[in-house]
Amino acid sequence: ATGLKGAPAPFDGSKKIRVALIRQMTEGEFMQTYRAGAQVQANLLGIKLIVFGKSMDNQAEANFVYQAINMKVDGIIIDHGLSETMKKPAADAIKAGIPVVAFDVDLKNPAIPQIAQDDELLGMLALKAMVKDFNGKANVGYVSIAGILPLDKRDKSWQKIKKEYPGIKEIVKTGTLESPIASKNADQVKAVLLAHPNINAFFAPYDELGKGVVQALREARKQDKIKVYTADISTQDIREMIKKDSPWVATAATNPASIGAVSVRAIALKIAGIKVPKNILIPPMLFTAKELRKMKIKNMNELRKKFPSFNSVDLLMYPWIPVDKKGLF
Amino acid sequence: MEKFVAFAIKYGFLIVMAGSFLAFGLLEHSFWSWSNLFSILLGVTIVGILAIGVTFTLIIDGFDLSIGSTAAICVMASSYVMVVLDLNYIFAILISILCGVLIGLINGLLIVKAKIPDLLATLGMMFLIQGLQLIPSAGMSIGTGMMLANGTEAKGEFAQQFLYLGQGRLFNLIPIPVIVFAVLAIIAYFILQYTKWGRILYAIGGNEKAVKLAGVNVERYKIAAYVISGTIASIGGILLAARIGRGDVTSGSGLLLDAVAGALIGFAVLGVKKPNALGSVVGVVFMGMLLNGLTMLSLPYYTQDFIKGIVLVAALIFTFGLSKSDLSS
Amino acid sequence: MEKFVAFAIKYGFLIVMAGSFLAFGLLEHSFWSWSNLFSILLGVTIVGILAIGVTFTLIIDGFDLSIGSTAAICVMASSYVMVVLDLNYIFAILISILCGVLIGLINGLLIVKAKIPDLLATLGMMFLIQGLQLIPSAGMSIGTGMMLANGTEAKGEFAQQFLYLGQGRLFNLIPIPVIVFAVLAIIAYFILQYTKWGRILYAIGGNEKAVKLAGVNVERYKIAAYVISGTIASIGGILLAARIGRGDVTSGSGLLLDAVAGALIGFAVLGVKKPNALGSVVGVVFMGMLLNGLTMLSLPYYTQDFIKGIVLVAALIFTFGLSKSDLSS
Amino acid sequence: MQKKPLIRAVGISKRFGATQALSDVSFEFYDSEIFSMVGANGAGKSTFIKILCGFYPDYEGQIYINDKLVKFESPRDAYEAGIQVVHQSIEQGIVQNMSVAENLALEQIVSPEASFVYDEKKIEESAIKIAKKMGIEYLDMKANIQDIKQSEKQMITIARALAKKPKLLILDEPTSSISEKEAEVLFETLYKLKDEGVSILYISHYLHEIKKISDRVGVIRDGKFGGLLYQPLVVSKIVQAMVGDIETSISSNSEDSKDKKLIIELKDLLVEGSQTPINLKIYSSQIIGLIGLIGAGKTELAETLFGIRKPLGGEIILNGKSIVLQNIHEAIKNGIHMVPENRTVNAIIPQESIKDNIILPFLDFFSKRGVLKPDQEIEGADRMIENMGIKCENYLSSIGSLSGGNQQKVVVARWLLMSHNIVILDEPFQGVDIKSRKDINVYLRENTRDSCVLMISSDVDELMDVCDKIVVLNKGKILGEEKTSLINKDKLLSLITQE
Ligand SMILES: Nc1ncnc2c1ncn2[C@@H]1O[C@H](COP(=O)(O)OP(=O)(O)OP(=O)(O)O)[C@@H](O)[C@H]1O
Ligand SMILES: Nc1ncnc2c1ncn2[C@@H]1O[C@H](COP(=O)(O)OP(=O)(O)OP(=O)(O)O)[C@@H](O)[C@H]1O
Ligand SMILES: [Mg+2]
Ligand SMILES: [Mg+2]
Repeated sequence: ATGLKGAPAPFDGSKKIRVALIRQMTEGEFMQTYRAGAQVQANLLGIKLIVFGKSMDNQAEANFVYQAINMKVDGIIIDHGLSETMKKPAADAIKAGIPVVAFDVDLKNPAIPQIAQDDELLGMLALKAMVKDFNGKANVGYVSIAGILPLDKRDKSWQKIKKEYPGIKEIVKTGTLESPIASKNADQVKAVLLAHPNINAFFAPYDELGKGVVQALREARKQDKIKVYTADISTQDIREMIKKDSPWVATAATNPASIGAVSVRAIALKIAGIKVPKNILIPPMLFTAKELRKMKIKNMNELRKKFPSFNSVDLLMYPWIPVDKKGLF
Repeated sequence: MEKFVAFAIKYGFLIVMAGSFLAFGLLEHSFWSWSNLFSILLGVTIVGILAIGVTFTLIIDGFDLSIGSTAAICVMASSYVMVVLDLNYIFAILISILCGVLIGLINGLLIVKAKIPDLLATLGMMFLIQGLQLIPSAGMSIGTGMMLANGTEAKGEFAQQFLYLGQGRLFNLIPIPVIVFAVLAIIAYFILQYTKWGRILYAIGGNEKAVKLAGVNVERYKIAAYVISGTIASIGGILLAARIGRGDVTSGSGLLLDAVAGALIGFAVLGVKKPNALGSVVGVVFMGMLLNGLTMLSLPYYTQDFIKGIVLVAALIFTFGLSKSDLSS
Repeated sequence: MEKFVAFAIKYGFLIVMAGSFLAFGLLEHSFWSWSNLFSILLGVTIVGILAIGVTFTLIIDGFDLSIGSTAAICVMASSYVMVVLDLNYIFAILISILCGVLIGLINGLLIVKAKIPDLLATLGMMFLIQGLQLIPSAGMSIGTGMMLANGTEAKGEFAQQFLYLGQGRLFNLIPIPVIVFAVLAIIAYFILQYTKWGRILYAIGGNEKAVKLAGVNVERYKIAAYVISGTIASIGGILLAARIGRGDVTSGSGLLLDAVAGALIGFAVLGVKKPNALGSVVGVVFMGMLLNGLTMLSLPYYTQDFIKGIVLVAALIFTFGLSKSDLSS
Repeated sequence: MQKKPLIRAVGISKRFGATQALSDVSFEFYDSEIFSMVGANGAGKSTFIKILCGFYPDYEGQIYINDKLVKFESPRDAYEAGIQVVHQSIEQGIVQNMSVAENLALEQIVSPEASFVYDEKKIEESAIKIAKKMGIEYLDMKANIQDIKQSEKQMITIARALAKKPKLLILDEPTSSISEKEAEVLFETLYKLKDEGVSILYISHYLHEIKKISDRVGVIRDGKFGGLLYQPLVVSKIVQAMVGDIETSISSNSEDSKDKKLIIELKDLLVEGSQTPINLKIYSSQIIGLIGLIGAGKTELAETLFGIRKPLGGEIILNGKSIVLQNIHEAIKNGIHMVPENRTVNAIIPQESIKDNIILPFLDFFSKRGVLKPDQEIEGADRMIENMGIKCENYLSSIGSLSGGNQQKVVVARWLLMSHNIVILDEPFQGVDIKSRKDINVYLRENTRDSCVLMISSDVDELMDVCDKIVVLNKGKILGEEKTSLINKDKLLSLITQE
């Protein structure tokens, strides 16, 4: 391989580098964009990225770590997972001399840098927007599922907000992960709407759930009466938000592509033997429909262009690490 | 007494259903509103359509495990045609139906010509299709603005007419998918109940050899049953695509079990104890109604599956447990 | 020629399997390493154990759709016992197995006494259990430190001995779950092949009435088959809990289809064309091997299902398509 | 000789929904006797023995063994008490997917005393021992049960019942699908068992068998006790007790076939598996009997005429035109109908109604652009129920709930429903009682004008009752044919059995 200019070994071309990306979930736009970002960064670094994943199969995820160890890859990125399940395999990988970085899963190992999107903040940003829009008084339908780590973290913000603003009331909680997620949730939300006509806002801290809420509101023709607050963003989400009559008013998000890229950079640094901070937190941003409409943003590309800070998370940048110049992140 | 038992067997399920209908409405009046009733119907259309398809294969004593993934691949195919290829929505519909027909045909040929047991053949196809649907878009969901392999953005859009299929309403009340569902259900009911084709399908399920010796080309009928199943599944897929408005890769996974459940519950309706179109429709509507009603009563989502199970088992005991006759010659 | 066909039918599947084994190893040498081979086995243990269970019900011409959720509820039950109730892990194991036995018993009674068709009865149970497992923890995953209803934190822990069942290794190489799997497989193989119980189960599958008329208490055997299936599923669940170390609510979802697929593929192994323990084991190992090998070759995850499907269908055509014997008279 | 009865069944009654299958029937069985039970189709014979062997635990009445009241909850209980049964339907007795040996030794395999570990060798040894009792030890013990002939399956079920010497042996129409030669083996075995003290309950519609082997005959009539008959037995008396008076002779159509039309001609027809070409002419209004031992190739000939098998050579000429049949559908279009042998496997669709079973091959006729015409269907079904004397509630009853003989009548009715050129009946009287047989024969005779009938059987008497002419088939070769009126039975039998 032709090495990178000024790069430390083994990125100087002395070796073909293979990195395993081991995932808990493979589906959904967030996951796909994360992967795309990781892939682009890996290509730029000359890393062969091997993606392991079987949708929502925790024990398979643990197995994949061992498989990666067997393959003697140069580094492992663990993307989501249960910390109880993954901490031992991860420790075993470290023992086998393979560096590991983790995204959104706490592997409880000092040798493993933790990359995380700040889920609590993510939830908080969206909720703060709600509090502002409603002057601290809203009847909220909460659409979420317990037991999913990022959602549980976002739930903490919701509990905090409810305590802080007694005017914000949880009228009902619903939500399902059954697929097709959007339409299944739409069906539930429609039923909720009829039973609780006093709801005037929805908090759905995951965009797939949010899409379900929006679909329900449209089908129940209540899109002008109720506002929706979510987390995460994607081209499809933007297209919905900028519609004239969209009830979807705000979403808090990080750029999954950037996180993917940061994850790859982190593992590359570990492989090169360069110190990486223990905790790398990706800050989220709030996007409101009004803003998006005003700036004529129609898709992720334009979003990245017009919000450079969202576009490129300046973490773990080194002169020898090339980054994508087309503005993917 | 005997009459009572016969009555219970025949109407037991419907009585349970009517009872829940009453109970939900009394506890929550908006349950009975027209818009909610249509919302229940809308919620079950896709699953219901697939259940009709699977009924045809159950009747010939076969099984089609690939219906869910057939619907899913049609979601992807129609999105691909409209969004990536930027073709007219008519093509999207035609190509999707073609997919359904083709899959059904292959299933039929595998079962009839290669003599592979139905469960096995359709399971193989299920995996195959599940994989195939991901390939054109490299595992990504398909939506306008998505990044294509050549680096450009997909410019095609879901046609308004297409979306109308999933989201439109007649008289501002009756959702179009519900109409499609109803039409399909009536056609299926009519064919199975009042035509020679239906009679032959049932007879094949009872004793294939006897039907062969009555001069019927049994193979052709069996293949036809799978083609019908595939085609109906593709119609379900088209409606699903039109409802969610994008090529969501996760859309197919939950459909299979629910459709099969509906068709199986259908055995108990009117105590017929065999697969039948009316029963399948009632079965899925029943499940949809339970889900809707329980959500309205704010029962937590995690109790709903449980209640669904309890009611299902109770209805089954009613229908099957009471009738002790056992054909024996 | 005829001999060749007979050979192909008998060994076709195994040849395909050996071929893929060779191909993977040649393309990626580490595929053949001991640790990787055990990693493949480890990856399929849970599914494999469930496949053994479902084989018992398939043999009596029944079906158990509830195995996946039985395993899942055992994950939740053992976590609940250890984490929430803070009891000894022995109780966790006993209670889980009790769950499995009980579920199997109910299934058996529903089918034998209430005469509900197998698919229907176990489907109902599947929903019921899926719901039930969520109730004690109100839909939350169970892990140390979780918030309990009374506001305190759960203090129990997964016992080390319990975790060892899922994560330990013998001689630092052979994973404990693989040993459990192997032992169960051998016992099942022995019972089905070499004992009168096995003969009777097969005979019941061949002609229940004849066996009944021969003086066998068929009902008891049928119930036993479901109890065995449930019990084996609960063992799978215990291992799963020990592997993921947490009462994860999503853990059961993919198990059913994979286990059924394995058992069905087993029909093709050695051309026996009927459910058999050896075949089921080979079937799941085959699927695990494909997954492992294809990931090693960095085939994107979205092509893997496709390839799995293609290989499965090919193997089936081999086994069933070649044998043309069809008593035509 | 006031012996004490071994088994007494007192006041047995049983209902199936609206059908009172048995009411207040009592019989006594002594050891060392052959007790035959006769009754018309649907009289309740099979039901009676299913009660006796524990298959239906919910009945009214009492059963005493050696004066002790017993109540069987399952076939196992009856088996333990020494009651062994060979059921009417062979399919009920054999286990698919198992080998011949396993089927023979089934009871051994499943008995509680059986060794826990399955010993294939031992099972095979005892299977051969069991097979010897019925002289079928020549069978390949490892063969799959699906690959052997129907008659051999029947012999297996009988042999199995003899495996452990029973107190009471019940045989429900055991000879309906075996040949006379095999029946002889069976009777010899029964005599031997009788000498050893076994009580035998024998059910059959072959009254000459009944006459030959029975010590006493019990009659069931419409589910009720119909009397007892003692030696010496007279067939006409038995018939009288079973069904009342019936006409004994059926007028044969005029003898000469000069003014008759030739309907079907087989010209040098070479049937699969046979080397000898077959020549046969059948004229309008003729009923031709085809007789031969089991395995003579009768069914294969029938199947060739029905388009199931391709002839290897020769011609089938129908109404003067040579026809080539690609499939069954074409045969039916050409007015060739066939009642196949072995109704359970080949003909009945158990859950469906009598009407649907009868109409099945002619759905095109009973529908318009695919939509069925229910009125005509019902009319057709009712007509055939009436003509065939099918005992049922109505045309909606499922065929599976009928008695064996009545099921057979439905199957025959199916193929007589529509007009045809020729109807082939392959063993049409399996399990049909004597009266119904007469009824069907009369119907055939009256309705065979412009058409003809080819009736296949391995029983001479069945054919003599109605046929104008009997053709002997032996190993695929026609050895001779003779007008029924001129038949010399001995000569016929020697032709049939000639090696
Ligand atoms: N499982 C059943 N369900 C409903 N009706 C039944 C059932 N079994 C038998 N019957 C009815 O009970 C009556 C007696 O039937 P059974 O089989 O005992 O007659 P059979 O004397 O053995 O006649 P055959 O000589 O035709 O075998 C018939 O009217 C039959 O239709
Ligand atoms: N299923 C089968 N498997 C193997 N051989 C068969 C099978 N069926 C028929 N045969 C053979 O074909 C030959 C002709 O059989 P066929 O059934 O035509 O005889 P048949 O005269 O009709 O006898 P049956 O009275 O048993 O119906 C016999 O020698 C028999 O051994
Ligand atoms: Mg009978
Ligand atoms: Mg024959």
